[in-house]
Amino acid sequence: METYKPKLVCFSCNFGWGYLSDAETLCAATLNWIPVVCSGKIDTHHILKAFRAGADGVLILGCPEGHCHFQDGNYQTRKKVYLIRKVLDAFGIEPERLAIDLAIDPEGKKIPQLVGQMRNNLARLGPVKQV
Amino acid sequence: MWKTVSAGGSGVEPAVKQFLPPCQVRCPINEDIQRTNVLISLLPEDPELATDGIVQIGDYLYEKNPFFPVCGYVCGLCELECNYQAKGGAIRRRLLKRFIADTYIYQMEKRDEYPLIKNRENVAVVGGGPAGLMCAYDLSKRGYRVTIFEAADRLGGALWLIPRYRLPEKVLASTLDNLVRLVGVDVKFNTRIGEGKWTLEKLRNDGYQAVFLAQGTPAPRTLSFGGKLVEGQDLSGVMYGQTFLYEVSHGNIKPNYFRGKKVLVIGGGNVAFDVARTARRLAAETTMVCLECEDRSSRDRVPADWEEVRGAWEEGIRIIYSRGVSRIIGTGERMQKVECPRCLSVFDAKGFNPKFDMADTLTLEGDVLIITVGQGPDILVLQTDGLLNERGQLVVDPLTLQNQNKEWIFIGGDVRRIGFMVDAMKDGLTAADSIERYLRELSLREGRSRLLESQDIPRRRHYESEPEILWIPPEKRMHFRLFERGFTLPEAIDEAKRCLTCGPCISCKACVSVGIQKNLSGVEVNPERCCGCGICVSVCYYGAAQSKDVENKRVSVTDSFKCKSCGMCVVACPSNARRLVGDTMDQRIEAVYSSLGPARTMAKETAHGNL
Amino acid sequence: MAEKPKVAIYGLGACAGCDEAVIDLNEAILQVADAVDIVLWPLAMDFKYSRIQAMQEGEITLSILTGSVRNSDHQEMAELLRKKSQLVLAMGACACFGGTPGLANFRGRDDIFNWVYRDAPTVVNPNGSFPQPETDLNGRKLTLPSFFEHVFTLDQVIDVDYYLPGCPPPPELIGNAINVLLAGDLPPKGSTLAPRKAICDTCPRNQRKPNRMEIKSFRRIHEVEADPDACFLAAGIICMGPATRTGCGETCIRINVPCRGCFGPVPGVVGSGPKFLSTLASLLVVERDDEIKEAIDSIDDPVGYLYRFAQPSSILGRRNAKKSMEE
Amino acid sequence: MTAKTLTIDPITRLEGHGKIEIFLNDQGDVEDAFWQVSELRGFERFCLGRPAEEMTRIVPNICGVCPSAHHMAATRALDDLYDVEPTPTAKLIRQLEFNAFYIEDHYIHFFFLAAPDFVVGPDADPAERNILGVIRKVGKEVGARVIEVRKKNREIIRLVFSKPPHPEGGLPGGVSRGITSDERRRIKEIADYSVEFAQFAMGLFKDLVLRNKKNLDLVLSDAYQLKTCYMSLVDENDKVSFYDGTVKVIDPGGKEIVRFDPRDYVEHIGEWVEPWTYIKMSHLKKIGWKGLVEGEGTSLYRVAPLARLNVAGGMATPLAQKECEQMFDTLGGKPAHHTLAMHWARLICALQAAEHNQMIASDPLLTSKDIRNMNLRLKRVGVGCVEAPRGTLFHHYETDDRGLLTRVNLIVATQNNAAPISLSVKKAAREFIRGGNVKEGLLNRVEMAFRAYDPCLSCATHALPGRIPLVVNIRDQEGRVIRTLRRS
Repeated sequence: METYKPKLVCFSCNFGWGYLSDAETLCAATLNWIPVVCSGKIDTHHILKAFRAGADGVLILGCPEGHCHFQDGNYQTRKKVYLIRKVLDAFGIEPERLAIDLAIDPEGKKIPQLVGQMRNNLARLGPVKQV
Repeated sequence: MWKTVSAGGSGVEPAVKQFLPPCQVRCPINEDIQRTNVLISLLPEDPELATDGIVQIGDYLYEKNPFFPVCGYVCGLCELECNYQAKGGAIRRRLLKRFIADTYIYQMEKRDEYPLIKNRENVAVVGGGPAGLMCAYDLSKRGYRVTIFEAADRLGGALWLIPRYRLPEKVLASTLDNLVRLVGVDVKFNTRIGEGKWTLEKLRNDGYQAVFLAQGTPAPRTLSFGGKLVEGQDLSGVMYGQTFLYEVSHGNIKPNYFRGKKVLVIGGGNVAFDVARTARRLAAETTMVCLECEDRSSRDRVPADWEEVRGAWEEGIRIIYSRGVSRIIGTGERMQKVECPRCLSVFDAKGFNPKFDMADTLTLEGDVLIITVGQGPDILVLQTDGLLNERGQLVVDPLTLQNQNKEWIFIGGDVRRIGFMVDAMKDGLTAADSIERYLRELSLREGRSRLLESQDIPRRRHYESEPEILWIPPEKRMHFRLFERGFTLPEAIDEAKRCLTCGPCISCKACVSVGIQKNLSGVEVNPERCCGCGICVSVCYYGAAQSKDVENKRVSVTDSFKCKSCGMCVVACPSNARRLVGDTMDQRIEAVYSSLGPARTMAKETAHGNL
Repeated sequence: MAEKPKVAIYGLGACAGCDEAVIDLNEAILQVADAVDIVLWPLAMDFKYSRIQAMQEGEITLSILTGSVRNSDHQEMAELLRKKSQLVLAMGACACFGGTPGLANFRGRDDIFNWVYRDAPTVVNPNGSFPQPETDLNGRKLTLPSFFEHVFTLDQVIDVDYYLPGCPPPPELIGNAINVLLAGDLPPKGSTLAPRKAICDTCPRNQRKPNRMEIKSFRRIHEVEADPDACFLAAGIICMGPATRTGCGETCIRINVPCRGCFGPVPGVVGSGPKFLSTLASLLVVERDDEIKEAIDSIDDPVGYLYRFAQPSSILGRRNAKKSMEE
Repeated sequence: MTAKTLTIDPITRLEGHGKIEIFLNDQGDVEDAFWQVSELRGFERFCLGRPAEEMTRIVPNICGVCPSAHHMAATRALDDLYDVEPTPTAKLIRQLEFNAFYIEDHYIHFFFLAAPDFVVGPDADPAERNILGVIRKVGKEVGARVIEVRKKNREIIRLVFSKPPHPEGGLPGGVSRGITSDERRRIKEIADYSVEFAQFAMGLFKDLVLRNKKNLDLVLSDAYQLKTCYMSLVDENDKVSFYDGTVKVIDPGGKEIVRFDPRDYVEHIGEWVEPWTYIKMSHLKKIGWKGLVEGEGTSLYRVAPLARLNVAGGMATPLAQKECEQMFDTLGGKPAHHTLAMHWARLICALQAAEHNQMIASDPLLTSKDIRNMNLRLKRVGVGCVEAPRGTLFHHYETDDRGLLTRVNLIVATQNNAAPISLSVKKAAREFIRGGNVKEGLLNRVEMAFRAYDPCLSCATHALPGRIPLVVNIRDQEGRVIRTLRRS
């Protein structure tokens, strides 16, 4: 049997994650990686469309609370994540398929790690069930 | 790898009206504070890896401000206007700059001279202080051949009066030396213009086609009371602050010089505090008499920086507020005591016009009295050269700094108006620009008047308090080595992160330089879609999204000067009436999503909703 | 005299409220009846399916279809009318976005059946019977149309030319749509025949809205005595107005209840639900981090507000009708 | 006409929402007949998790024909759920709207659906048997007046509760909006107009039916009688009540079986499930499901206008009471089992509604600002019951401690009538089909019985809309369709 490989989309804030590393290197190390200027720019439909497009999970990496370059963009995203999880739940998608981590990692070394971890979690959940 | 992708500046064309962060508005030379703060905040935490970045930031700062290492020790003007001040303490920009400087001064010495082609006119600069040097620096980079005529045997002028415990000699000396070295300025020391053969006319005859006069204010102001000179200033034990500091800086005063002595310092400005704290370090029992009051919210407050005041009282200096000095009483040749009537108010509608309650007079005894109530220019020289009007005032156009009697003479720095170091530097820059315009026969005034407007503080939920001031405890700092510790790399990064980056992106572009985004985007409002719900206004942290009434309906607009393109309004707008122009996130998302493979039960995307 | 244009009005999975709205044209309905030949309108008049069946393709000038698609009957009727019509207008929230019944997509078919026919307190069902597509009664077969797992919008099943949203659309917009579509000077295909901006544009309360809205927590409509002049959202009462196309006449707001979004998204927004989720989250301001969850939880049942009328057309809710039906 | 010559219509399946299957035995006689409802939407389930107070804004979608009934039942259920008594003004405003809805609904039904049978005649060309035929016969101005009375009463609905096809604004303990004195004047005008119209309609009915022997015979004929129990809401004086009251049930002989608080409906009403239809068959639970049988001992009951008049001691308003007495005199006393008398009873109910609105319009409390009782106390279970135009309607909600729905049960007017309708169908089929021959009148007979009930299938299954497009399939013993009849 073919082993199930979960598809994970990872958004990360450039101001907190990997700004000291070469984007190409990081990109090669992290599949489906979408660096953004601020996690606050991630809109609800971006996340929902990821699931629509076949993602099994979405990981958002933002700056630590209070350290947003744009004041409170990470906080905005955190609120959205709470709400979107409720929406996902209603659609039969496990809320934990949407994760958010607010920390700082200038080198971006943790990005592939966190992605790997979450992919393992997703593998345990299995593919998204149809509603 | 830390790198600034584009070496270029923040690239703001001087506009008639411009928004800037308040710190940059306050800074006379409008240093790119926000940009460099952001760059510092993005430094790697590993000191070795950070060095490159620090040097790049230093190079960047140096371009505009070759004095920045000195500023990093002595100038915190920008902090006075920092929006953060009211919310937990100003960003310690001075220390951030000092942090860069502490690494950069070594780099500075290694730098090659600018490859400048000096094929333009000769220009003479009189006075090698901040104003003169700045003018020389700027003109040299523009290709003029500049000669500085310095009366003393070293450059720097009044900068040398700054006590060493605030500004190490190494930093000052290196800054001065490298400045003239890097841009190739010729300096004639011990040359006092107006003395002997050195007249301004002679300079002109020698081929200097323009002269920038910035000889500073070498003459201390004498103490007066009620419009009359206070007698007894010639008594033994009475001296002037500038003279005192000059002697100290030249090493002419021995340690513990004042041991067992009571020193009275009159004055409430920064220089007075320098004097008092220097005296204290020379072991004096020091008392300050300030005309102004202690209440920092009052108009009559002490003009010195709060840090100076705090430093003084920490160091055991007694500060007596709201007292003038009406009499100096001596015993024989020696001064013995002063009489200090209570000052009721310093300013009135006309300006400086102190009122006293003579009935409430305090008598202070002392061995030494140091008068530090200001300084003035050497009027004699200016008079000789005919630069004054009949009332003895300099005739200078404040916009161009051109003398109105002799169009080839430009005057700036303290000699024109006493100010901070960086005010003098600004005059130097202004003069340089005027001189170029004059020599190129361009209009001296056109396009020079600029209105700078400060950005308001961005709204956010939490503001962090300022870091602890890193001062050595008073009992351990009674010497002339630095009493303030600089930031470590992690401290600098943290403090730089605290910066709210109030200013507009266009005057910063730090993120573009380091590749966090490829280009600045802008927010565009589609008036066809905007329903005026005002949600964008509610979520904008910068006051950029605004609503206005058009024909009794609300619509939203974006003030592009204030907008930081953070996209919060775009996300919050329920009508998709706002969009980021030039932003590539959506393309990236599109590309990633389409690479995910067959989409989950894709329904036909219908035209509905798009029309 | 030229032949009158033929018009069909037909409800699929609909409540007939849209038909009632057509009747609400009142006197004007008589003018419409004069100007057109209504070939099909089950609610108001007798009709002949066979007549529709016998028609040429495109013989009907305009078919106005209301309701969503929930079973095979709806699908077949929609397909038949599409074939016979030059223009199809999807009318009402159900046809345009799935409507309130689309909320059923959050629940499986079995869930509904189990409750309705087994678990509801009034059910008497000793035999454990459930309605069946085919029932054998002593060798005789009775059939029922099969109930799809999903509620579909009309345009997920057939090609739709124009849209007129609302629950129901106001009579004025219905009259206007009929006039526009029969006049021959057609708007671009895919157009929604309603104003293009959101409700705030026309809301009488918009001018009195505070410049900056900050919501500490949301309150439900029964918990507050809403100020009849003030913006609901600013008072922390969920109002879908900013995310909803206007044209309804703000009838709900005028009787002091907040908008629920029956006019669907404004042009350029796919799914007003997700978009408004971002809005609500953005407006919510709490001081302490640990209060965020509590504040978010003050939105009881976000899904019920955000997807009230549009689940089947939403990003995650929409399904490919053909594929789902095969399943 | 023999069965073998009939062809199968290929589009039969498209007949959406209700159909009738008649099976013949070897002799060509009716073996069995089934009325099937083919829709289901599942409101009870997808409302779960929603805040209870949102129900007033969701349930109107059950049916666009009688949305006000569902809206009002939901509002009353919320009162109960939050244990709150609406303010007197709120109650007046709600009743005002509900009466306005009664008026427009009953008249639309009468003139569009019932009148053609009596005016144009049951045997006339179906193409003529519609409102246009009626207008041709009685004059254009009648059509205009019908439109007018509907328009005016829907104006009241719009004023109070937003869109008539989707009312909003009912809140636990009150309503969202009050009435101004300017509006009261307009309401008064409309109420006056409605009473006047009601009397005009009553006169028209008498001209058409009572003074026309053929029609009267039709109403009184045995074929249109069905002996069932009856259920309705009555007020404390045992009078017909629309907005609230006690549920009263009588047996076919007119004897009171039970009178119960609507909150106890579960004890009294059972819903029987058959695999061949989506509609459930309501019956009296305590008697038990006896199948589709009429007469003594049946557990089947009927609701709607005639049931109201049968059950109640009388009408709540004077003019309506007079008409009610006249009706029972004509029909030979209470209870009347004449299905076609539903129309008459309907006009009497509309008259009561109009009279009641006249009173409300003059009530000083109508314009009070006291429209909400905010003293809410969530008790987690609430039952709302109103007497909807098509019969007694129950909404039953249960919630968690935040007031989010955990259980929803709805008993809808037409559902109450489902078994009697099936019975009527079977009865008609048996009478009209003999030896494989289908008499021409079958469809009319079935149709007229149907129309009398004014069944609303979207309500009944919380499913699909409107009045029933009727299809009758007649099948032979092999189950092959030998004939399809439809209203066309």
